[in-house]
Amino acid sequence: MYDSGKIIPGLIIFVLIITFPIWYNHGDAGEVPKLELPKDAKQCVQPVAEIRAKHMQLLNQWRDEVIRDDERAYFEVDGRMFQKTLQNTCMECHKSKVKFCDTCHDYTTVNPYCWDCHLAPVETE
Amino acid sequence: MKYTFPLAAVIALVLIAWIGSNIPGMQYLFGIVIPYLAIATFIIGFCYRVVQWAKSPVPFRIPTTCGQQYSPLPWIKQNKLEAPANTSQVVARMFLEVVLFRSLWRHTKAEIHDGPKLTYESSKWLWLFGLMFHYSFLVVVFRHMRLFLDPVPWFIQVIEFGDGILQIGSPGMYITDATIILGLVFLFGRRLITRNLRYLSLANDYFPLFLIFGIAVTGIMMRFYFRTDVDIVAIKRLAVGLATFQPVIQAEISSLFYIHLFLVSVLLAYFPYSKLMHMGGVFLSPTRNLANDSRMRRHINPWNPDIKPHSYASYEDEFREFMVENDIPVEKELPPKAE
Amino acid sequence: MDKKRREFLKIVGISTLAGLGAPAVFDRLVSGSHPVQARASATGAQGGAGGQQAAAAGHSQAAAGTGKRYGMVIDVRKFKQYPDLARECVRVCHAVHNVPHFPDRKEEIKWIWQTPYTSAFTEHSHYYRDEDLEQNQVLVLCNHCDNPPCVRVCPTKATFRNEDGIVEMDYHRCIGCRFCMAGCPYGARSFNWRDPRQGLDMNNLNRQFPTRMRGVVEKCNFCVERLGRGQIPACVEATGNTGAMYFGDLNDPDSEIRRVLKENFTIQRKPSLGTLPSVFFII
Amino acid sequence: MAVVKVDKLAKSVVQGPSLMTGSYPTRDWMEMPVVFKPGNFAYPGKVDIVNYLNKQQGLHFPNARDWSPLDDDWKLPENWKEIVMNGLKERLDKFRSLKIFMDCCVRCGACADKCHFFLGTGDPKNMPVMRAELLRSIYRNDFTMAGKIFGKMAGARELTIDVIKEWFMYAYQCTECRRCSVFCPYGIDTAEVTIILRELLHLLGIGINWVQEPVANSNRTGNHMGLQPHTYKDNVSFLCDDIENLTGIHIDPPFNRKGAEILFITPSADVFAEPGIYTAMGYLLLFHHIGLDYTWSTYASEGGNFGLFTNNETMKKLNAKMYAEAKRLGVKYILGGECGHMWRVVHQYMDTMNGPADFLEVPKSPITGTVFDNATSTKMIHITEFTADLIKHNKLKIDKSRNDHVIATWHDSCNPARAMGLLDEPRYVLDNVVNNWYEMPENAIREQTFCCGSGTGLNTDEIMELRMRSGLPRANAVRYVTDKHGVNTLACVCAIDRATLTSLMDYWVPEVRVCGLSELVANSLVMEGEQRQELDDGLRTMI
Repeated sequence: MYDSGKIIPGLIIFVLIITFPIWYNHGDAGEVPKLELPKDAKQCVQPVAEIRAKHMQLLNQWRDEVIRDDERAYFEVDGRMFQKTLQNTCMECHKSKVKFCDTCHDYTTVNPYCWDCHLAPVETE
Repeated sequence: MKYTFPLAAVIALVLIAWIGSNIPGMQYLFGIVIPYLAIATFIIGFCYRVVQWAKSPVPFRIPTTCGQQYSPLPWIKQNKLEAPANTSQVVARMFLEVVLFRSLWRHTKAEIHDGPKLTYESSKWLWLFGLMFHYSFLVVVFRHMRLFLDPVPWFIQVIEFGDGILQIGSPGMYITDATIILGLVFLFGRRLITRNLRYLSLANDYFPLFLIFGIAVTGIMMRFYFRTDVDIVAIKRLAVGLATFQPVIQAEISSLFYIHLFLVSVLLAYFPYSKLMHMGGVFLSPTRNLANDSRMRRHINPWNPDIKPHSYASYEDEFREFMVENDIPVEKELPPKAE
Repeated sequence: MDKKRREFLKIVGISTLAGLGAPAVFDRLVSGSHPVQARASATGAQGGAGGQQAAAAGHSQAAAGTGKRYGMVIDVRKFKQYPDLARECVRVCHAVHNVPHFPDRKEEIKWIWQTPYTSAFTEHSHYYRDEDLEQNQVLVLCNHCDNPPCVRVCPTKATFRNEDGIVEMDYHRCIGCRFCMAGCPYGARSFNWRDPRQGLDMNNLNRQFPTRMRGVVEKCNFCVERLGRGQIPACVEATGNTGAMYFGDLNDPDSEIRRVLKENFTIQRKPSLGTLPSVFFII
Repeated sequence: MAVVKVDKLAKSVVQGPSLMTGSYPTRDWMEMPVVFKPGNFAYPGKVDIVNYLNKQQGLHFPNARDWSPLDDDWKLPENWKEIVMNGLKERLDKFRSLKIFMDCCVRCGACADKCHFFLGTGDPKNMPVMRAELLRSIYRNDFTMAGKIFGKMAGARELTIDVIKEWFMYAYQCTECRRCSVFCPYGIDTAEVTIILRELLHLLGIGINWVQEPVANSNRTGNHMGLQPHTYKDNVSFLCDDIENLTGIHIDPPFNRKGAEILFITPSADVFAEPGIYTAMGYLLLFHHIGLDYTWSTYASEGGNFGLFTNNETMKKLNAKMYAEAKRLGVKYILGGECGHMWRVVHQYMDTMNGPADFLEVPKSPITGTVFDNATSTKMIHITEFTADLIKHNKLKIDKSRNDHVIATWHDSCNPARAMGLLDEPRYVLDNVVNNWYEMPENAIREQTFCCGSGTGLNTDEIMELRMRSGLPRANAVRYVTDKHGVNTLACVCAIDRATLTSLMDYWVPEVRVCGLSELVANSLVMEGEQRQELDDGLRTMI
């Protein structure tokens, strides 16, 4: 092998970069976050699977309806009336952003800009 | 056409992953076994290939000089990037080549007109879209590290934030999602439209394009359109698990994810056996990574054969008579003429 | 508007690089859902020269959709009568909408504020003004113009005119270019140079309403969120039954605001610009 | 054979069916056989010459035979496949460049329309990427896993006789000018591929006479022309006579003189054929003007090295004479004349192949004292570097107006430009000896310069139409400056250029003639004791 003085270090750097996740994680797969569900509310505005997969799209849709289309009407789910708002509807039940939103969002580094403007509930603990 | 087979191949790969991942238990094959095999093939194959290259020497110093050489005449200004005379200048040249695709920047398009008259016009599209594609791909790879790393390091978050800075839609659109598709469409389109390129393209030029296109499209579909069962927490757990050798599939994950992952695995495994090795090769090209200093420093050829010139002695032996007659100095005088 | 189409347009919008194709798509999206808007910009196309005629020709009649056009009458005389009222209006508005307070005037954020008569009504003669006008200030706010220049210049359609004639902001879409501030002849818009939460008492917010973020422009929204709940604007509510402010549908001939307009001589700010304000003043 | 008329070729280049003109081949290139017909190939090497070469120490030219490209049967040795495969394997192990260039091409097509052969012929296989693909497809088939598994799908193909024929066709439609390498994002150099192709073909006894005969001559007599020592000396003497007639200056140049300070080596064409002889007269006058202590050599009487166009071993063998002669004569260093591929060999190969030249000294101009530290190891400098330095130090008495009959343009010869970086030295010289000269357009000069179209041993008359086509890009750029500035002289620093560009200009731009830089230098020199006649055509004035 020729030029091994340059090529081998080059390859080592390459492999180290490629395997970065292996040595960065120290072989620790970590805990999957457990989110805290509201104690007093049993039902969400949509089935759990739906809301879990598409809550951001629902919020986006609400936003468009409320702001752009002026469709602010309440909607009813199982006899309860809801307003289309993150701040006043979602967070009404999910009283803790930290224990609900942030658990998954932090784990997967999803950083939506909701809270730049919208007010999160005051954390009680 | 040369793109039909690669297209069919990619479609077949999609179907394999789609149908396969729906068979109970096969999720472990597509989610764990194949990715491990693929990354191992990639790393070992890549290194093997580079080592194979390195086993051959660079017998001669053959940089392509694209500018003025170093000259001892002080008013002749050396082009340090295009005719590097030492290692640091070579490093600068290589850096610009690898990072900015400098040679492609020179690209021109030639046309022939009546006369005959040849014209050359600067054509930067290949440079632009090539750069766009490669950098998009790089950013996309970096972005995905958020799924493999726990906690996610700051620089990955910075890249992700930058990529999503337009804050369009929810989930937020990434700039690179658009640019990688744009780049791929251009790179594919020019192979179809440009005559020269259509003729010289091979099936193995189309295959990686389709494959990467498939990867990008399944990724975009998962993020924006078919979110059901694409539970990012479960996916991250699997990804981190893969990186820590404790893989777990803790929820039912959409086939779309397995298709995406399978195509990525195929790309990784295909990489070392294909032209994609240009990623490593670009660093080793002797016309770019050598200094134009072959008159200043002796370059050694390890297999330099032992070849002697036709010797002066035998030359003089053959022509001595004529040389003497014509007053050309000789080493050995003519033998006295035998009377 | 058809949900499917909206979804489709959104897909197109997302897939298109923002800043390049996006405005065009949004244009279609917005004009498709707001015929008023389309008409308004058509009027606007006549430009400043035709503005006077446009003003003379009167305001738009029935808008499509709800057919509403919200407007406001401010009786300057009543504010003279109740000297603290204007300040109370501002306080209430800013509290309800979490409008930050920054002492430095350059960073000031205002939805509703007081300004000298001469600044409010620049087109009127200011010779030999009466004492009241000299001393008192006029309460002003966004005019929610029928022909809003701010809407026309917004590159992302972050600001738009809704079906009720309210000129609204969609802060999610604002990119902070401040074209609208340049476009608004009334200075009704403020730019958040700083994080607005630095100018708010975080323990004393209206938790029903969001704040804004650094880098967006904000302004009065005619309490569109309150109207949605069947309430009247906070400032109008604050004036109680003093008769200092009236709010209502300008397109409804039987409304109180129409009655007030019929019974009083009113003026508007900078009418020659042809922006057709929806806020009227009784001097 | 007679060359096609210029207007007919002009029409054919623009309208004939080709990839350049817009038509698209109906068949895939792998299914497109090559068709040899008189005029599209150079004549094969002669049996006795190939046999002579094969007998030389260190050289390997097997399978000499009578054959013609026109025959169906090329009379290849029985085990020809094995020979090629072993040859390829050996070369893969010897040249990393070959491996990289085989593996890394992404077929982006950046090189496609950069090749003068493609521009002039529109033949798809003349796109550099395709030329390399001719070899790459074979390489894939037998040396890569993907090729072995996927075969044609991976761009691989079987080695057949037709492939060999194709190689012969296209390895000799490449002048190794390296223009494609400038544009390639990986610097893939088709010259390297062509060199390998030619080496492999030589293993099968396939080569062309126009290359092999000069090689044999050079080996035996010291120069391509086969000039024996006395003839060589006579030729130089004739030039001295001409000089005396023109200027009244008597020059008596030394040959094979031991103890001279400098050994001067230039292509033998310069002492033998027009217009090179004027360049040689230029050297003679220049050296006389400054009183240089130098010598010519009849043994190392060739700067050019056609070995480069056959294989590495031959290149080394021919080149070795330079150092051997320098050592024998005890000179301090070597001064090289104007030649293109000679300088490729000297600059990039000589020291590696035949060094170290520790018996020589670092070149130092005896006139100005300038030390040429860019040649500290090789100890050989270019005449243009040497002359530029003289001019800068005012060591030459120059009357620029003596070149006023010349409106020049500058042709960067491929090898000095792209394998050395000699770009500004000749321009500096030109600035100082000629009043009127103009650059050709930027896509045709410096590192983007176009080849004369007949380098690497293709300057043979039987392929004249091909040469006129491949030279078209160069001629076209000259045509541009001729129309715009009235250029009448194309100056260069390459012996092959001087020969081939003359034909090319006669064909496409007849009002332009070709000269070496040193000719222009000598035209302008005011010699001490000269009894000059009215030389209204410089050294070319007919007396």
